[in-house]
Amino acid sequence: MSVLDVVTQTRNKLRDVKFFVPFASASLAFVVGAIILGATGVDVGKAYTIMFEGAFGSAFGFGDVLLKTTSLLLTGLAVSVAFRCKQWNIGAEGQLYMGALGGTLVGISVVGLIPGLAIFLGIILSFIFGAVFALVPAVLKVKFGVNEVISTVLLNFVAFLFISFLLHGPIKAPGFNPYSPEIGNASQMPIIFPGTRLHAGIIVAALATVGVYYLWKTKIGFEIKSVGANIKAARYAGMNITKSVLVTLAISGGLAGIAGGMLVSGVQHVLIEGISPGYGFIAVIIALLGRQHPIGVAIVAFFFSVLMTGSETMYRSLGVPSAFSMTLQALVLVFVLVGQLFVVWLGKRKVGGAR
Amino acid sequence: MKSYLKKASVVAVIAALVLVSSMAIVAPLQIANAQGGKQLKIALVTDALFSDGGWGAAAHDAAKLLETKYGYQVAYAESIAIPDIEATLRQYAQDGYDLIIAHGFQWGDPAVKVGKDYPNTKIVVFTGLVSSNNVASIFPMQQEGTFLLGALGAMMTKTGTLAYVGGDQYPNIINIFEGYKQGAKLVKPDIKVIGTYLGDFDNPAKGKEAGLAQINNGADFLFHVADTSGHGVIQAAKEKKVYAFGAVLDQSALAPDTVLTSFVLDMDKAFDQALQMVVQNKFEGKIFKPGIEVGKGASGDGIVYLAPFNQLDSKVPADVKAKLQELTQAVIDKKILVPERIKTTSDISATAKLGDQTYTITGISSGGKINSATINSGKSIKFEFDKAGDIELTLPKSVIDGITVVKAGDKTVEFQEISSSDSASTIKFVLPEGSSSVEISGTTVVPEFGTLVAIVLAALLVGVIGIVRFKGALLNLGRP
Amino acid sequence: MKLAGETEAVIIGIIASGIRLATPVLFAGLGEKIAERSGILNLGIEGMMLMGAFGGFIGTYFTGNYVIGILLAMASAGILAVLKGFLSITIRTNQLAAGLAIWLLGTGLAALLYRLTFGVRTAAPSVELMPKIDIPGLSNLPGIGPILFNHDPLVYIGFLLVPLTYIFIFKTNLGLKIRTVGENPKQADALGVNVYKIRYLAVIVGGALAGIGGAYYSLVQTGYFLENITGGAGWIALALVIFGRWKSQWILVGALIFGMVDAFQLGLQALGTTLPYQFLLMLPYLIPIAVLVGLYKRTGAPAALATPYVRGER
Amino acid sequence: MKGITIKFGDVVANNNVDFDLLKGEVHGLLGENGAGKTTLMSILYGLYQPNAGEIIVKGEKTTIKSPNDAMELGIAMVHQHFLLTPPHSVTENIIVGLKSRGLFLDLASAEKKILYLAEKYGLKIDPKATIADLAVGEQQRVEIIKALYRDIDILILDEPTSMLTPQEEKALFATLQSMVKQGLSIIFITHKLHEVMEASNRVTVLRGGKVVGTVKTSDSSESELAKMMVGRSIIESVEPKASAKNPAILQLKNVSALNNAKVKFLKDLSLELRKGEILGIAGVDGNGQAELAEVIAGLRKVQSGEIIMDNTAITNAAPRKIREWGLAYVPQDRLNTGLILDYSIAENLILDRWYKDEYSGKIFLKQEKMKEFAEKVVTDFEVKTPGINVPVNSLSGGNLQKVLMARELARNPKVLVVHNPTRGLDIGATEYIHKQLVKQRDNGVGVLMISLDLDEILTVCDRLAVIYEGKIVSVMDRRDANVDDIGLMMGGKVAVASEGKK
Repeated sequence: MSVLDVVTQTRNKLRDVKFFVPFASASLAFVVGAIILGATGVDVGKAYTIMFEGAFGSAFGFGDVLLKTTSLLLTGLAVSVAFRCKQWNIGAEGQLYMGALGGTLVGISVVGLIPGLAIFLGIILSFIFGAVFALVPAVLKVKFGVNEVISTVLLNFVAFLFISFLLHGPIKAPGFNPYSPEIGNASQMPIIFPGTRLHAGIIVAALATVGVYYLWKTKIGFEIKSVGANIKAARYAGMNITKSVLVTLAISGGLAGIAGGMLVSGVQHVLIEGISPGYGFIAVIIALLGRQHPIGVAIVAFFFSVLMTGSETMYRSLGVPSAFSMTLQALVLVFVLVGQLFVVWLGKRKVGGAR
Repeated sequence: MKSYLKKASVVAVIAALVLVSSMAIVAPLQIANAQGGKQLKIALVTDALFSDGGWGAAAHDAAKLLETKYGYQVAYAESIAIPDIEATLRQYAQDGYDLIIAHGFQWGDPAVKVGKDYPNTKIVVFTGLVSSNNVASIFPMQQEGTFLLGALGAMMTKTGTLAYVGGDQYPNIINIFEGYKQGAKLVKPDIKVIGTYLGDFDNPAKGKEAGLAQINNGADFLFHVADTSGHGVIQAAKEKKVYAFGAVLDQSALAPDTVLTSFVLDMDKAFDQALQMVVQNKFEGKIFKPGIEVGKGASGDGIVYLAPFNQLDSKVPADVKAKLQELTQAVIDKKILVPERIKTTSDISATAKLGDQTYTITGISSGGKINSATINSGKSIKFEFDKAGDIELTLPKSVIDGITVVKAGDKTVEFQEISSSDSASTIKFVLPEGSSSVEISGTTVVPEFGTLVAIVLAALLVGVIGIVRFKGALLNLGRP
Repeated sequence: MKLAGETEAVIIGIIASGIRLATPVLFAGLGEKIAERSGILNLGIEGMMLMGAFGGFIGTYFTGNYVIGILLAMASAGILAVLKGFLSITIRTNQLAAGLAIWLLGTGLAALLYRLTFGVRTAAPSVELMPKIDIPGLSNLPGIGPILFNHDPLVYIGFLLVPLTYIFIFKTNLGLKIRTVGENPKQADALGVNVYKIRYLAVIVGGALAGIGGAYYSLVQTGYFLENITGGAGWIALALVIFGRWKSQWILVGALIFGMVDAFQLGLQALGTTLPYQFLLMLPYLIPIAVLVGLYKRTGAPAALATPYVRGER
Repeated sequence: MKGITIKFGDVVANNNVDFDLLKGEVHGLLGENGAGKTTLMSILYGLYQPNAGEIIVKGEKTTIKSPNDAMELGIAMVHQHFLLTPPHSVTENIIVGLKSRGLFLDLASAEKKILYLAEKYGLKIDPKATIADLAVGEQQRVEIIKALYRDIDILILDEPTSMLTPQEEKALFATLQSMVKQGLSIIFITHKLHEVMEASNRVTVLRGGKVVGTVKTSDSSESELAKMMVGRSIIESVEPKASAKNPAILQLKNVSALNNAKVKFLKDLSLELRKGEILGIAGVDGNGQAELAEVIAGLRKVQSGEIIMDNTAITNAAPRKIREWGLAYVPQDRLNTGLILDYSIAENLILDRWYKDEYSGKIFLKQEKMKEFAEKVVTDFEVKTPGINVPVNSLSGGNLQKVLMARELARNPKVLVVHNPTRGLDIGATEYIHKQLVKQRDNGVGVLMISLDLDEILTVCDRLAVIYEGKIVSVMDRRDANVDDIGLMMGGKVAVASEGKK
């Protein structure tokens, strides 16, 4: 797609009213959120200003926003790849944990001390662990026709429990906490903004976004995209459905795995039980709202990170319960979903069905 | 069609404006806490819930006390997820707080990490075991308190079984239960102590089921250190009409006729001491290990005490109260040592034969089992272990007395005498890696003579035991 | 022999506690079965159960009457069910997204409303536990007495629901309509059945039952309301429906297995043996997957599950 | 029904149709595909609302907004594709949606009534059986009983015999007779002449959405009906080209295959296509045309017999292999099997060759190659489109077909199979497609055109074959084709006409 084409496409996209509906819906969600906030007796104006101040006000705050974006973007991409091929992968959270395990194993091994190689190998192993764990539901679906929605949801909990078992036994570090030993400092992601917690993981996430963008330009990417878009046409064109399903879920699991690896090597430097506050589940929402386009996913991931960081600040300074951020995220999702259907309904009415 | 949408978004904006203005007028101040107050900015942060009626609630009340007493404004943050601990500390340090009270041992390492980047923020970690120039820890000797609970339980149990429920196998919780076991065993060596770990601090349903299972297994004293899950344990005891011990706060209010007493952490005193350190900028970055205090707010730096028996006072016989008082004093005067144990221990025992006389030696260990014990008369007793680790042995005085040195192979091993009574003394030592046997020598070890001499000795022994039994009865001590 | 007596008591204790732990999941499972029979897949059960727990707690705390508590639990979960219906039936969004939205909304709203009503307190407000029913003759029978006969009313209602839902789905006209709507909405529509109304009804009944399941945690098990008091029970219920192949009696079996496993690992620790409890806890999640594999040849899932029905699409 | 008119987009399905049904009468509704038969009856059954016209039932004027209203008025319809729930029992399928007093299902009395009805109308059925285990014929009986159970007076049957065996057909007619005796009146949609002659009292013939005429069956004949059904409208026809001596490029030898309902639908069909000719397959939809196309393209399993293309056997080979050996296939549902709607033209065009080195390197697709190819196609085939990266779903029907044809033809195939290539296209696009087919024929490609539109076949093809109930009943040169005979053959009358087999 030449630059000219991209420009024309975005230009008429902007003109097209469809582009504004998601933002209108999101603002509607904030209005309802304000009503609820008001009910808790908090000064809404102040709350929302603190929220945005928390996210953008300080370098530290913005660093945290980008930190969360790293995790949400990687898991969001993972789920969007799966959704693009109509494989409903709701297991990103479990795959994230397995990836974190992979990254940790490299970190605490002797390799974890070799600068450069440690981080590189850490990412690779996180990808592999996440991918292999995602292959379980893939094989179950391809060979036994097991609905992947159910198997991926359940495997999340199997992953949590498995990691918890490891942390209380085999890989527990000596000493007080049920944590893994600290990873070698060669495998700790360098902080790229001094004074904040933002580590180089954001670059990995950016690379992943570009990677996924170009994935759809590759041979296998085209096959996956086609199987997702119209499985009958794909089968007639001679595409291998089984291979596509396996490759899609492997890539999806792998990306979620990297998110886990980043959490260990960039943030915690040890593997602990509650390492992800549910990034894998929110990723499903991000993939759906980002309409499975890498750039769309990035924008929505950033938006949700602002939301989460902002609510943390609101909680710290105004005591607004953290449950509010969860409610707000749910409201945004509900309103945007309604908005999307509104657009489709609009489309039908205006164009009157071209074909 | 586009106009329709424009109208919709305009409506949304107007609605928001109306809302905001109405809020400003009403603006009740239920939660918002203004930023003013004295120049000192204090924050209390914890991973627990303030509404758990125990661990979290005690910290909240103590911090509220600081507010009323000194007029400082305290910012509260509860149920912080473990992975967000470091971020929260950094955010408060970033906001320029002078003193952060981090409530929970999980906050130790992150506090040191954040402390490096924010030198002028003082962090006090309650039940932490870390220290740096601007981070101090208060690690109360909780096991000394639970030692007394164990003793009390052992004295009053009818079924001979005590039970404990832990939120999770965290080392400082294991330490609490090991103290509990030591107290129980000291009073009633053949006591049975069963334990359950829930793996969940916020699940009263699970706590209740665990408690009921223990009661079904014969326990008539339940002890919990499990925050909100602990409520379930107390409910189980209440349902089955057995006694329960509370944790961190006097929890008899939860079930007045079930909670006999609780081991209480005098956090008001601890937080106050921490604040004074900062106010008079005499901040010392070290680990404070306050132990037992006779009662709440008593002098001295102890902050652990047993709550009064409240309504159940009549149920506790006078001699038990006396014994409890005596034990409390013994611990304060370091006559009885209640060491820190951060690994779960299991009972070990061995029999040593000398001539026709066999002696049983009991103890607890976090690792190895005793393979064999041999007495070389007059000099020492030799023990073979299958694994290294922390070992505690109760040696009957009739076998060895006046312990002088403990040697592993040729290296001398440092040991502590935890407690000694007329009939036995308990010593604690660490069997170093790589060695599997230890030799304990003492001033008087059972001499070993020829068979003839043995008979004479036996007669002598009978006399000695007679005297001991007579004296023993006086002290109502258990049989050897 | 003392030892035998003791372990026997423990075993009875484990089974009784297994039944208690199984009940809330049974309620939610039966509710989800009804919803799925009509073709609606609901990932938001966890959110509905939490709202139910909150509704139940509030109802009982302020009125002191359990019945009002249960009704309020059903109502608050029901409201979420109506929203789920609106999202997946009327405007036909992707049912996964709708389910997750309900899960997130339910979890957040329950905690938020709790904080709204009670603010920050050190001693959590509590409610008297629902009294157990002692059936004079049977409660103190040795052995089966504690297991079967001295439970709280919700346990009995829960187990009564198993045959009731079976009859409702397989033996009543409404049940047949729900099943047909789930299997072949076009046929139902052609025969004059209002597909949308039936699906809404099924989702709301499902939500109400999940609400009772949630209320069990706050009114019977603990007497409190906590942020995630249900601890993942909603997801287990989802798995149970698949494990039970959309049949009430199998869902009961699944719920009991889950309850027993959970109780067993607690009981086991009381007996002193320490087994890595994580593997035991994995069973409720692994068994349904194995069942799905077994189902390969004859899947029991309603044909039109999770596909929105568009009227008039010829 | 008076003056019924209904339009779908710009296609007029029924144009001012008058239709009346007498009590106790079997009224045949005859017409080719797209004549508007099913649409008319769907209006009567309340599935569609007419743009104009009125419906009078038993003397009163009514509006029927839903099947529910129709059933209240005593009108029931048995669809061509049965509306049944496989896992449920016969009884459950029948009584679903019935207004019933009690809360509980009363299966016992329902079963009694079903058996009574079965007895009364000679439809043997076991109420307890589950639908999934029933044969197609039995399932149809369930559909009929489902209607009768609701005490209806008017029963509409839509192409009832399409899936039946001859014996089942006879049983059905017997049932219809006994129904009429009980005072029911039946409307019988079909395209089969012999059925109309055998079973109906009166026949209404529709063509192109208009009523050609209503006649008493007894005083009309099959050839007359066929003429009314087929009619004749002359479009400027293409000069047919003699191809007798050209070698065969595609042979089907007694090929049998099943349809989606697992019923044997192609019955020992034999056909020979020659190089450099357009062979048209005429016939009414539902006689095995789709199965024929899919069997050749490798999308449907051949049960017996073999298919040879350019003397290589392609029976049951993978679609991709058959394509590489030189088959081009333009499917009937171009939007489903042929193209991917939200793909751009460029992406759709490489859907069948994305794996070839020409278009993809080791990892990445060659974007410029794709662009080049797309631009060449857009110019060659005069596809009206704002750009090659515009999603295909914004193109008109004609342009879509051009893109699809372009992709298939770009492989310069040996055999080109097209199925209803110009359905739903405007005149301009239709002519363009026909020109392309002729162009392929001229440079030696064997073109097999399956079309429901007899006129299209008569204007384009060199030879034509008529397909009826899964068999080729006759093959002839277009020159000696005579519309009436074809109409009869399409209606099932076998080779009455004079010409022999070419």
